[in-house]
Amino acid sequence: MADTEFQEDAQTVSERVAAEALIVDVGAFEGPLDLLLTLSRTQKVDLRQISILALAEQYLAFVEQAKKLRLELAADYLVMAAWLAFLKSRLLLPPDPTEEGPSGEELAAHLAFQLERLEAMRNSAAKLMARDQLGRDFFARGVTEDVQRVRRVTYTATLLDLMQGYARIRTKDEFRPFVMDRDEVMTMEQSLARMRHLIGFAGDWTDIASYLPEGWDNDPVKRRSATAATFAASLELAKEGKIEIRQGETFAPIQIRKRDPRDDDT
Amino acid sequence: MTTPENDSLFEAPPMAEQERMVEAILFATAEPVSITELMGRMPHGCDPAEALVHVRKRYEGRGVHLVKIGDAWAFRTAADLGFLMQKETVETRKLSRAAIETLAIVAYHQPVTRAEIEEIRGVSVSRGTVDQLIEMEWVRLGRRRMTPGRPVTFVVTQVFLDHFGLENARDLPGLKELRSAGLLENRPPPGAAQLTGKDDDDEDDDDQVEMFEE
Amino acid sequence: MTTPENDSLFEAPPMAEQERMVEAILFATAEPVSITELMGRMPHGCDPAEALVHVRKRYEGRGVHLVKIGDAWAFRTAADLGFLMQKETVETRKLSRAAIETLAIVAYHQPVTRAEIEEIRGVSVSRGTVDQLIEMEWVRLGRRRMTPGRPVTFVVTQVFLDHFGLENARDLPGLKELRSAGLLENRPPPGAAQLTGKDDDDEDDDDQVEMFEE
Repeated sequence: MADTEFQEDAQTVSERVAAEALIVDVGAFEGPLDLLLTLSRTQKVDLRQISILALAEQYLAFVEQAKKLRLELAADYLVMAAWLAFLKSRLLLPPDPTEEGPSGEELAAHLAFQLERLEAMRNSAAKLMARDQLGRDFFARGVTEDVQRVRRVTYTATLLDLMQGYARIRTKDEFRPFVMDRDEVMTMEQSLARMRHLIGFAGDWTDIASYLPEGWDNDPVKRRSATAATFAASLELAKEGKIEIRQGETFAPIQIRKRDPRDDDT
Repeated sequence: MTTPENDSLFEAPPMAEQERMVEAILFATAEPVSITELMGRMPHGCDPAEALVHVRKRYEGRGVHLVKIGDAWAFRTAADLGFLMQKETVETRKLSRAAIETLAIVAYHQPVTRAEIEEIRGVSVSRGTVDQLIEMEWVRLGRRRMTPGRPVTFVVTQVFLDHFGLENARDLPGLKELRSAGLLENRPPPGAAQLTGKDDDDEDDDDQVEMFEE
Repeated sequence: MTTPENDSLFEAPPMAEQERMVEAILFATAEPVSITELMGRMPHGCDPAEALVHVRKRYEGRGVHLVKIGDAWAFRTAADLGFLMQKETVETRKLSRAAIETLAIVAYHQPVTRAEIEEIRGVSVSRGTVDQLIEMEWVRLGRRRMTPGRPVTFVVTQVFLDHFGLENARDLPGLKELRSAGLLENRPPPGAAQLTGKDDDDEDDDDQVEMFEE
């Protein structure tokens, strides 16, 4: 089919020269759409008024020429040629009402849109690259100062820490007679007795974990027993109205503080 | 707990002082600084947004300008003085034509899928092209498109805006004209020809595979 | 060869323009720039020395200053705004065991000399530990002891009493009360003696090291 079309070609000399130049450069095109856009420029009209029919013919002529010169064209160039030949027949033949699918005009309009859009993007890309650029036309600060991260540490301690610390020192040399310890069990009574004394010094909210006797907070078994006993003792003391208990949320630390007797008056 | 109370005991510094602070912070860094970060570094109660307005005015017509880049601010030398700066000029990697076009398409059509870029350019986009733009931090991944295959989209970054002296992607040259000419629309081909239809599907799949690999 | 001649055909830019140039160059250059270099970079006929005088004046009292470093010039953050170049994070830590013990001894035995603290603790007290407590304003210097050498004594402060909710250091529970409160019964059980004993020592050592590091 392409043969017959090529016969009736009415190319001017200059167009033929241009076509040959295109052929030589075929490797420089980024696919059929790029080639079509280049071909359309030879029409020297606004892309919106371009003749798609003429463009199709130019393209088919180009492919024919390439074949004659035994140039290997990539498959997508041939696919486009087939599609343009189909489009051309659609555009030339009177519309067949029984035929399905888009009309030749619709297909041509879309191709024209694609070409216009590609050209618009190329122009935009050029405009973008022509803008003033950072590091070429305008510049950032040459010397930058690092933001120093300063860590300020504040230290805290509770009264309990203080008392335990003091007790630790004062009992360093004390002799402790051997007694039968139920080593790993702490009873609620023991805890209660201990807490009754301690609570007098705890005016502020304190995690009940800090009431665990020293030596009971490392071993998991002992810690569990001591925690349970301390908690039970706390409940007991709360019941007696000696302390208040609070917990921020589920599994949050449980805190207690001495209930101020003056609160009862209010 | 008590910090906010303590802080509010101090009044915010006078605006002239806040201007000086904004100046100092922005002078100290090459990267744009967001208002949120300014707020975090300036004393409690400061209004960096207002201070920036004053500072911007102060530097109008000077050798360095205060420019807005997205949500952030930076000092940049005036573009007309670039000729003085040959020494500072950084050689940017030469971008291929494909990369430049892809960049423009992402900027003007964002968020845009790989399939859409290919549709516009009429050729497949090599992996390396997009990778290069992402590596330069000019392009990043946007949200997935809510269409079949949920393809990823690409958008331009703050670094891109900064590089091209744009306050906003809306300030891209000629954007309005392109939009009113309908050239930023994503028009499906009439009748959605079998050929292109098939291609689209393949491309979407490619995107998915890529995403899983990453 | 011909360049100087060509240049001299043009008049030097107005001083305001030269100021802008100086501003831009000093802003964008990493190192301080000498007048000679400015001269070389600015158009022929410029007087950077004069421009610098103007620019310096313009930035007086601003957030950044023009400063002279040797023979060269640079913009630098105003000294009073240096704090903006820092991001402060506050971290609360438990006082080290050595510090707590020292503090307890001061509280229970005040006024107390360093020698006495060491005698009670059984280990030497590092300078850092006491300094830390003084810095926290929990401990201060008391009167000198009227003994040979007139050693200084340490006492606890009002800040200390406030922090621990005490009216008076005498309110601290006595040894007897501590014992009945169960605070003194925590001798390690005989079987575990070596183990915990060793741990104790280690902790003390650690404390010491910690203090020196800080």
